[in-house]
Amino acid sequence: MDPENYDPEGDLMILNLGPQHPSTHGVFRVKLWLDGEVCIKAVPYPGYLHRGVEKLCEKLSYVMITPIVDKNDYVSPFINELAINMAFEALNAVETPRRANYLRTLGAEMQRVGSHLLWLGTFGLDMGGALGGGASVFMHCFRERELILDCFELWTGSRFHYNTLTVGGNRHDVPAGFAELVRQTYTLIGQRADEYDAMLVDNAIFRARTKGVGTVDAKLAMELGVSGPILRASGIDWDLRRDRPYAAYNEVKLDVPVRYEGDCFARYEVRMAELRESIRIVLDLIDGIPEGPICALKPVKLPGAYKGKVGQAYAAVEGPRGELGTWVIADGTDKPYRCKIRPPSYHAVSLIPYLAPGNNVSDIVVTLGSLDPILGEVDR
Amino acid sequence: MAVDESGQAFTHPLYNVMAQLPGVSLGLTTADQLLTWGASNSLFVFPMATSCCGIEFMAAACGRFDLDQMGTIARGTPRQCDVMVIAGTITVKMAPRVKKLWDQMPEPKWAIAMGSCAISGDFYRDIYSVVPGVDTFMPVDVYVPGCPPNPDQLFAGMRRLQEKIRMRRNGEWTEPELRPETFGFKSPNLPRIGDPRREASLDEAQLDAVINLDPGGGLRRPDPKGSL
Amino acid sequence: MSVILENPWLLGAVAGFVVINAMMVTAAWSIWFERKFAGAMQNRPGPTQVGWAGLLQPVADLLKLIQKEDIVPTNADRALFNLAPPLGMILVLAGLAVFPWAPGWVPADLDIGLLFILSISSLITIPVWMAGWASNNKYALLGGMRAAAQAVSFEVPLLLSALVPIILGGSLRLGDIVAAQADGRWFALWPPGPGSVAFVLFMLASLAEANRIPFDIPEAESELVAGITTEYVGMKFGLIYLAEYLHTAVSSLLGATLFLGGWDGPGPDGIHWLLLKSFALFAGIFWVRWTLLRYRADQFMALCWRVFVPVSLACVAVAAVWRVYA
Amino acid sequence: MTVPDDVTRLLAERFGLESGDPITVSRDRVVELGGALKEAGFTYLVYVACAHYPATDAEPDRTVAEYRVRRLPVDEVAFRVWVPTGESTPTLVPVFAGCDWQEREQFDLVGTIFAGHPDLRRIMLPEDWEGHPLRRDYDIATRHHPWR
Repeated sequence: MDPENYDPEGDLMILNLGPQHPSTHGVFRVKLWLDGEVCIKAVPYPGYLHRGVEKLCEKLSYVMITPIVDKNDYVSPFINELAINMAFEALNAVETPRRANYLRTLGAEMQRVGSHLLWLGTFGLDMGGALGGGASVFMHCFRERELILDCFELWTGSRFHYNTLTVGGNRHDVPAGFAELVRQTYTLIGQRADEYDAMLVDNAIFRARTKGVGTVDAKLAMELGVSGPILRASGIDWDLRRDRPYAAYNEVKLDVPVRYEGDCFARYEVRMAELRESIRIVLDLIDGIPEGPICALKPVKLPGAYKGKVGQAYAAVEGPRGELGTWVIADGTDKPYRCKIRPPSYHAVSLIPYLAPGNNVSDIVVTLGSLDPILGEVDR
Repeated sequence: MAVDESGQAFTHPLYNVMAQLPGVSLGLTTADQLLTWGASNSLFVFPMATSCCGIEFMAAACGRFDLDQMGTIARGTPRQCDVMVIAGTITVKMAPRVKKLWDQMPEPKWAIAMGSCAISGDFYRDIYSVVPGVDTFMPVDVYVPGCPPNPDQLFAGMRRLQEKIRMRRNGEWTEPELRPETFGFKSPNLPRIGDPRREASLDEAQLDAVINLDPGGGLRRPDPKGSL
Repeated sequence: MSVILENPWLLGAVAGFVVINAMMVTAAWSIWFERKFAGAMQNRPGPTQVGWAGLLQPVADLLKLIQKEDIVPTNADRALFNLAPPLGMILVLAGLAVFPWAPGWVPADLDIGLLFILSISSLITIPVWMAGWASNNKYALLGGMRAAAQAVSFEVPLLLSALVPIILGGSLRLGDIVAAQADGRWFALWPPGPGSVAFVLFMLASLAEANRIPFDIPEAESELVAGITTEYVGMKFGLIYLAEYLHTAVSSLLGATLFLGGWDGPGPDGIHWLLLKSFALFAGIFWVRWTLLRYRADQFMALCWRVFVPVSLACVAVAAVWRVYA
Repeated sequence: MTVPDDVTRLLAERFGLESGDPITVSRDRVVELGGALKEAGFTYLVYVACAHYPATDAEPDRTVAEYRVRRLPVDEVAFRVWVPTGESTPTLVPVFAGCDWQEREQFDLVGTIFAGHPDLRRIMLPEDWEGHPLRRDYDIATRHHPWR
C-alpha cells in the first residue's frame, strides 16, 4: 500500500521512531505511516552513527586497524577483531599458530554468550519497559554479562575494546587461573539461562507478544543477505562456523540450532540454544588449549613496517548477529587500499520495510528488538 | 577571569522587603540549602546513548553499580530529565538532534560528556562526518574521559556534578572544567562553546539547522513579531 | 473537640486534611518502597545515598521537581495541558472521601459509596486523555487514545466484579459491605467460588484502570517514550506520577474493603487491619509489575472482552443464586 | 575460494567469460549474469562493494562494483563491473532485492551510479552532503558547516 494513495478515511499519521528512542537500540530512525496504530509503510533511515570507519581503515596501517573495528559492533568486539584480521591474514597468506586459533575460538564463543545476553536484556526491555518486568530481565542479564567482562578484563586488560588480536595471531596469552574462572563463570551462566527460560518461555504474555510476530520469509531473507540467528530461525540450516570452518572450529563439535517458524519467538529460541551451545563449547575448549606460540609474526615496532601483498580477499566469521565479513583490496603498501566491512546488522535492518507494514507500533518495537541490530555496525 | 555579575543581581522589590524582616534571611538560606540538596540528589538522566559508551552507561545502571543508589534513574523523554549524558560518538547527522533534545530539557539542566568520542571525537575526530566533541555546539559541565569509561568513572563524574551544583548554588566559584585534551590535538580546530573566538554566525547556523531539522515535521521558527 | 465533631463542615475539612495528607505522604514513600522493592528483585540495592537507606529520596525528588522550569509546548492546548495533572489528582483523592477506615470512621458516609468511588475512578480516564491530547505530541496522543480505549473496556469487568460484593452484602454503602463480612466471612473466601474469582478479576481490572503492567500501554516506555507524560515537566509530571500511585493505592484499599473484609480481622477490629491488607495488595501489585512483560493493546482488549467479561458475568450470576437460595 | 565447475561452464558457454575470483563482466551483461547465477542457485547475496580508482595513464577515473553471491552452503561467486566516473551501471535490484540498500550505500559512499535503482538516495550521510567520502581524492577531514 502506498501512503500517498491510501484511502483517507482519516489522515495517516507520520510517526518518527527515533533517532533517539528508548528501544531503537541506539540511533536508528524509522519513519512510520500509521493508520490508527497500524503501520502502513515504514522507511528506515540509518546513518546517524556513520563514523567513516572504512575511510579510516584506508588511512591507517594494517596493525592499527584492529582497535578501530572494535567499536563497530561494540557488543562483540572480539569477533570484529577476528573478522578483520582473518581478512588480512587471508590476503597475506599468513598461517596462525594452533594455540592462537584455539584462543580465538574460545574468545569468540565467550563473546557470543555476552552478546546474546545483552540482546536478551534489551529484548526484554523492549517488551516490558524500563519500569516493569523487562527491566528485571535486563538487570539479570547484565549481572551475568559483568562476569563475562571480568573474564575478558583478566585476559586482555579491558572490559571491552580489547585490541587483543593482530595480523598473524594474538597479542595476549591467557593468564594463570583463567581456566578456572571461565569454568566457574560459564557453568553459572548455563544455570542462569534456564532461569531466563523459566521466566520468559513459561510466560503467556511473552509467548503472546512474540509468536507469529515479525515472520521473516527465508527466500526474502536470503536475497537481502540476512544471516545468523535470523536466517536460522527461518529454517535455513547454515552456519559459517560449521560450513566453512575458520580458526579452530573444525576441531570443535558444533550443533547448529534451527527453527522453522521465522517469528520473534523462533529467533529467541535459536539465540537461547546458541547461548547454551556456546557455553558448552567454552567449557569443552577451556581445558584442551594446546601449548605453543600465540602469534606467527614477530611484533612490529613501527606500524608502517608491516606491508601487505597486492590483491584482494574476503573473509567472514559467524558473529552473534550473523556473517561478519571483510573485503579488502591491497596495493602493496602498509595500508589497505579499500576495506569494506560487511555487517550483518545492516542486512537485518533492511528487513524492516518488509516486516513493519500491517503491524502496530508495539509489534514493530518487538520485531526490531528481535533482529538485534547494533547501530555502530549498521552505520559504521 | 571571574565574571562581574553585580549588574545582573536579582532585585525583586518583594524580596528586598522580605530580606529586611528579622529571621527571614535565615529561613530563606535554609530553604535554599534544602532546594540545593534536592536538586543535587535527584538527578534524572537522559541517556543520549549512541554507541559503545551507551553500553557502559547501561552497565552503570545495572546490578553491580546501580545508578539508582544516588537517586538517578533514566527517563526516555528529555522533558523530565536534569542531566544529559552524551555517551558515544555524535555525528554531523545526529548533532542537530542532540542539540534539539538538549534544548527541550527544562532548566536547570546539566550535561556530562561521557567517553572520548563525546569529548573530542577520539580517533574519529578527523573523520568528515563526526563532530569533534559535543562542546562545539552545547555546554558541557563534566567530562568523563575513557574509551569507554568504566561505570565507576561515570559515578565519579556524577559525584563531580553534584559537587559542582552545590558550589554553584552556594555562590562559590568553581574552576571551569578542564577539557581533557588529547595529545597533539591540532585539527579540526572548531571553537568550543564559551570560546571568545567563536563567531556569532556559527551559533546562528547551528540554530538554523536545529529549527529546520525536519521540514514538514511541525517545527517552525518562532515569529519574532508574533505573540506567544 | 466537640465543636469539630458536631459541625459537619469542620469535620469534613479536618478529615479531608488528615486523609489527603496521609495518602500523599504514603504515595510519596511508596515510590521509595517500590524502588527498593524493584532493587531487591533485580539484585541491586536501590536508593541508598540520600538519607538512611535512601529514605529521603522522595523528598529530594519532590524538591527537585518543584524547581524545574515550566515548559508548555508551543502548539499545545494550554488550558487542557495545565488542567490535566491537578484534575487527575483531585479525582483520585475524591474517591477517598467515602472510605470506611474503621468502624465509624467514614469521612462521608454515602448510601451509594461504592457507586461513587467507581464512577469517580472511571472519570480518571478523562484527565489522562486530556494530557495525551493537549500535549501536541504524537506519542502522547497514542498513549491517550490507548488509555481511553483501555479504560472504557475495563470498566465493564471492574463494575461486574464489584457487583458480587454488592449482591452478597446487600448494600451499596461500603460500611455495610464491610459489616457483612464480619467474623472472617470475607467475600474472597466465603461463599467459595464467585467471591474469590471476582476478587482476582477486580484486582486485574484495577491494574488496567491504574495503567499498571501488564496493562500499562498508555505509558509504554519502550514504545511511546513516556506515553501521556512525554511533554510534562517538573511538578506536573510529578502530579501525574503521584496520581498513578495513589490510584493504585485506592484500588488496593477498595479491594481490601470489598473482598478482604476491610477492618475485620483476628483480635480487635480497626484501621490497622485495613492498612495491612491493602498494603499487602499494594506490594502484590508491585510484584506483578516488576515480573511481567506488557501486553499488546489488541491482545488485552481481547482478554477483557473474551475472558474477563464472561467470567465476571458468571460470578454475578452465581452470587445472585447464592444470595437467593442460601 | 575456487569457482564451482557449473559456474565455469555457464560462464564459458553463455557469456564467453573466463572464471576467476572475481569474474569481470561488462556493464551490459551484468544483470543477465546475476539472473543466470540466481537460476543456478546462487540466491544468497553476500555484499555489494565498490572501490574507487583514480585516473592513471592507462585508465580513466573509474569505480569498480563487486557483487558476491552464494549458493548455500559453501559455493561463492564474485563478479565485478568497471564503471567509469560519470557513467552508470545497471542496477541488480530486480534480481536481488537486497541490492537496494547495498547499492544505495555504495552510491552514497563511493559514488557509483546504479541506473534504474528505485530509490537512489543517500543513506549514511545527510541528504545535502556534497561529495562521496570513500573516493580516493576525498579529504578525510572535510569540513561540514556548522557542525564541524
